[in-house]
Amino acid sequence: MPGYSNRELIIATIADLLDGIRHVAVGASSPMPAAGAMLLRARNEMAKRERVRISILGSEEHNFFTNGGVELFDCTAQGRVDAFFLGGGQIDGEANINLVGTGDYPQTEVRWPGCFGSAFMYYLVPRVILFREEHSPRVFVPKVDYISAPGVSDGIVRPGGPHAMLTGMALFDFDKQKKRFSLRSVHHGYTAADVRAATGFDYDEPAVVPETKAPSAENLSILRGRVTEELSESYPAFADMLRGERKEAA
Amino acid sequence: MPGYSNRELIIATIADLLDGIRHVAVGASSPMPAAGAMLLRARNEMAKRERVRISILGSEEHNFFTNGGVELFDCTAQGRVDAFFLGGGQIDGEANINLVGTGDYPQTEVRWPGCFGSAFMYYLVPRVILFREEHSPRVFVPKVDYISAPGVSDGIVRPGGPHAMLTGMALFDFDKQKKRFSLRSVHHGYTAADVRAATGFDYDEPAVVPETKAPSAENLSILRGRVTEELSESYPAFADMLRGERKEAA
Amino acid sequence: MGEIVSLEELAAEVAPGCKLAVPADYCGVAMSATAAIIANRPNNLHVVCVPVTGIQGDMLIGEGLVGTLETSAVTLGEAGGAPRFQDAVRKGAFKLMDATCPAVHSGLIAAQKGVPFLPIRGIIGSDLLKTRTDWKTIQNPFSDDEDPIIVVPAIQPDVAIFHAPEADRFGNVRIGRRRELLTMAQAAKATIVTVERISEESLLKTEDSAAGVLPALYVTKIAVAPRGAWPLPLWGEYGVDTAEIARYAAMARTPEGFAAYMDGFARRLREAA
Amino acid sequence: MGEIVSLEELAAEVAPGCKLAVPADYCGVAMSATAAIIANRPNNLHVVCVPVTGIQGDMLIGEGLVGTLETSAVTLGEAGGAPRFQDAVRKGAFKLMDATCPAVHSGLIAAQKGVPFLPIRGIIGSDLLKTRTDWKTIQNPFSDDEDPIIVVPAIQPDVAIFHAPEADRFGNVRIGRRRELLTMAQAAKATIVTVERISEESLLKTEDSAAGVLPALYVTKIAVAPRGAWPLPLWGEYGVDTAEIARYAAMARTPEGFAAYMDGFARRLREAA
Repeated sequence: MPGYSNRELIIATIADLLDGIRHVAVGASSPMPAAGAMLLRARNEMAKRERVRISILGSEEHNFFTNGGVELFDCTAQGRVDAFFLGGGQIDGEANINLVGTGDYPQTEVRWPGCFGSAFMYYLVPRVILFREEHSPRVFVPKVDYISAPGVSDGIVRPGGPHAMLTGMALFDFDKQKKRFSLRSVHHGYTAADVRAATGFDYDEPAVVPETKAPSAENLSILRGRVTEELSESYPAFADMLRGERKEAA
Repeated sequence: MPGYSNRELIIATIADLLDGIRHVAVGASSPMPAAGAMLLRARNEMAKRERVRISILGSEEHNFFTNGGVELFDCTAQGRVDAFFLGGGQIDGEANINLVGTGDYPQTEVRWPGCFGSAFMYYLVPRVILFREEHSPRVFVPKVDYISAPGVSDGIVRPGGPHAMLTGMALFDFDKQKKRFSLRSVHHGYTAADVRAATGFDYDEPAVVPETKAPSAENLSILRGRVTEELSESYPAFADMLRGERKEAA
Repeated sequence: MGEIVSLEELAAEVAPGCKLAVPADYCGVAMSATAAIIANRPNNLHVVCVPVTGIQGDMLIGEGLVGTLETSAVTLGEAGGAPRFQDAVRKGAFKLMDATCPAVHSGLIAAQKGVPFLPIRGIIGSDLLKTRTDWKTIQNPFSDDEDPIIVVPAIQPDVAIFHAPEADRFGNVRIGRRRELLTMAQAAKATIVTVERISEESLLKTEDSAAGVLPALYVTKIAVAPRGAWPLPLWGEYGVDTAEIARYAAMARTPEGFAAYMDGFARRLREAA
Repeated sequence: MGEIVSLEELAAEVAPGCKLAVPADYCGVAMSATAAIIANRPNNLHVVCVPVTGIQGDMLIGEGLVGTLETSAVTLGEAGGAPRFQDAVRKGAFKLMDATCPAVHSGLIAAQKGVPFLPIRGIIGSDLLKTRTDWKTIQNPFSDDEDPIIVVPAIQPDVAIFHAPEADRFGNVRIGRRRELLTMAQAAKATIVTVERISEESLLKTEDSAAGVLPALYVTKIAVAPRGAWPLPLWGEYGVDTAEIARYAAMARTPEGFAAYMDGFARRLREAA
């Protein structure tokens, strides 16, 4: 037992990936990104570092937008959103994401909700973190069936794009020039071979793959205290789950 | 004495020119157009005809816009503003208007405030009424020194334009095909020759020029009663002046 | 403008083939009115979701009333995918115009401003462009370098419909900070609104209250519908009925289950009110 | 963001050569801050009027601080023409970018939306186009027929400045229905605001109050300046001081009179507060 749960590791990793940002937007049904952002906010506050703003989309309480649904996109285009999270039913080795479905469009066999704002946010947010807990060949495919938004673009204005990819198993960097992921670290309990087997696309890998940095005692303490409290306002079920897993991990 | 003042005649004429509209926007410092619109609103109400909305721009009380200064223009482009008034330091025979100045632009000898929204409203409001009380060759020139907005346009989307021109002396129609004004009527106390002498551009004229229709007793009564009351909220000085002139006319 | 009518009279504004704009779940969805619309069976609707939809869109699809669906997503949120939508997509039951949220906003803003199009960044390289042939790529006229940019055409709905906490008797509607409702209404030819209640006092009375108001000028008809967004939430008033949405999600997995659900929907709406 | 500072520190944000956006007289003009800015003498300002200006613009011009003036009009309203503006125009004292109101709004909205331009109807055939060579005419990409339309470039001010009734201690500012203030602030790189007072309670606290708020995210610095719009009005708070504007209009007819007026202006501002 490492003394922390896989979810706690992911949350702490998200906080590290967000380090340095001032404003992050997260979806209303994205408790893990929200938790990571809250952890960063709390520890920055304690270290008297830059203030972190978190916009929880669709929330009434944690929403300081006042100009309707368009404000997130305007705010992003103004360069005022530093980080955002995107997932996908499928993600391929060039960081293309598919939020639409599998099979031949439009009569896709499996249909997901749709692109939402991905075909805009992915281009304009400087630090997009691809986040998908399920790490399987079903998700990480050689080539997505539908490109909701491409990982890289040539010849267009694109200040944003993929910064890193985080899954339940591993953390990847993305090289925009090479259009390739490279494995940065594997989470406690997994090996580089596990990751390779669960990933449907090819990627770079260092000779020795380190383990994903364990959350410090201080981070775990903030996460289990203040952040869990904060989370329970917007994500009560998730906060309870974290509390439960903590008991198991302990 | 005709039993009405020149201003009362103008106001009643404006009400007639607006007949049939549902929404008119008037400037905060345009009491005569506002008075004409209020007269129409009152008499439509009494006759149970269509409701007339009046937007007084810049007013806090008589302003039902809630989306800032852009709303007038958006509302107009949506086709929801039926009538608007424009004037000009100079107006020429092709209905071009100049709100900028005389002499060579940009270092104009006489400089007026500027175009305001004229270069938009003149194109998009179906019924623009050119209104200028002063009727002199200084205002009505052969060719304006600066076209803030042209009277007619070819080859562009232009649902709006000049509907009529009203001055302290006369009422003109405008023929968009011929790009020419034609004298419809002269106000009580003036002759067609007076108008010709005071106008710096050429225009058509019927063999017999009628006198501008006198306000009916009913219209005068509404104007002197309810409308003057309504006016005194937004234009107290003007309402007082009307009351004063009424005594003289009586 | 802003006439207060019955729910039935309001629903009659939605004619077959009309382009109908509906808001996202968090913005105030006119669910009571949706039941009244369904009763009229206007088919071949072109539903524009601003910018996404949930149970409302899924119901209209399940009832076979949707000819075209223009949306950035359809989802029941925590209750999962929208079953009638997924089934209809598989069957190719309607014309599907997948979009991305800011492009929907831009299309409506173009209509609001009376311009034929609005430019928007992003999108290039997305497969959206393969089917959204109504979106064009042009050269940025202000760049000397090659700088392609997407332009999306104006979206002018025939009818916009939503649910709000209150209207006043003059036809003004409180929309708070849900500014997309104002954009929708200004973009649309007609706007119909259901409300929890009618206020005798003008919502434009004070500067503070006026800030969150859609003026009557843009409102065609208003009907009172208490708890009119149920089972969806209404901001500042009541939360989502999670159990009811889950019940719908489970039942609507099959056409038969959907039919059974809809059979009692209007009745339960009245009970919930 | 939304830091509360002294009037002097706030005024220091306006550096020489900066593009400064100012609102129309009815929107809340930061007159106290204008005096503080003038004291710093930042020259060669590019003043963008949203969409027109009055005594504020005329003062900055009279002080010789304006290098470029982008506006749809300059007027003292009932007090007549703006004398320092008229004089400077005659002398060609600055670069004049005459505009028309909706084009200014569209330019700011383009910056707000992060797009390089916005299309706008009208304007074609106006002499504005002879000098506004930064406005271009393009073919409407959605029309098969010839359909020229104007596109105006984004206007991104370095600094936007206005006066409002209140801010809260979190940096949120009440703007009511003066939505152009939100557009200005979102379009600008920095936004500085003077207010009558600071509220201890968050303006975002209720849905009703939140509707009329510019969030702190877009606010750089705030200073308290009681009666900070004087002699101009502040919506919902106080009216215009007609006599004072008339006094300015009369005195500013000559450079000497203007200098005499300005000499005591900052002092009178403090007295009026």
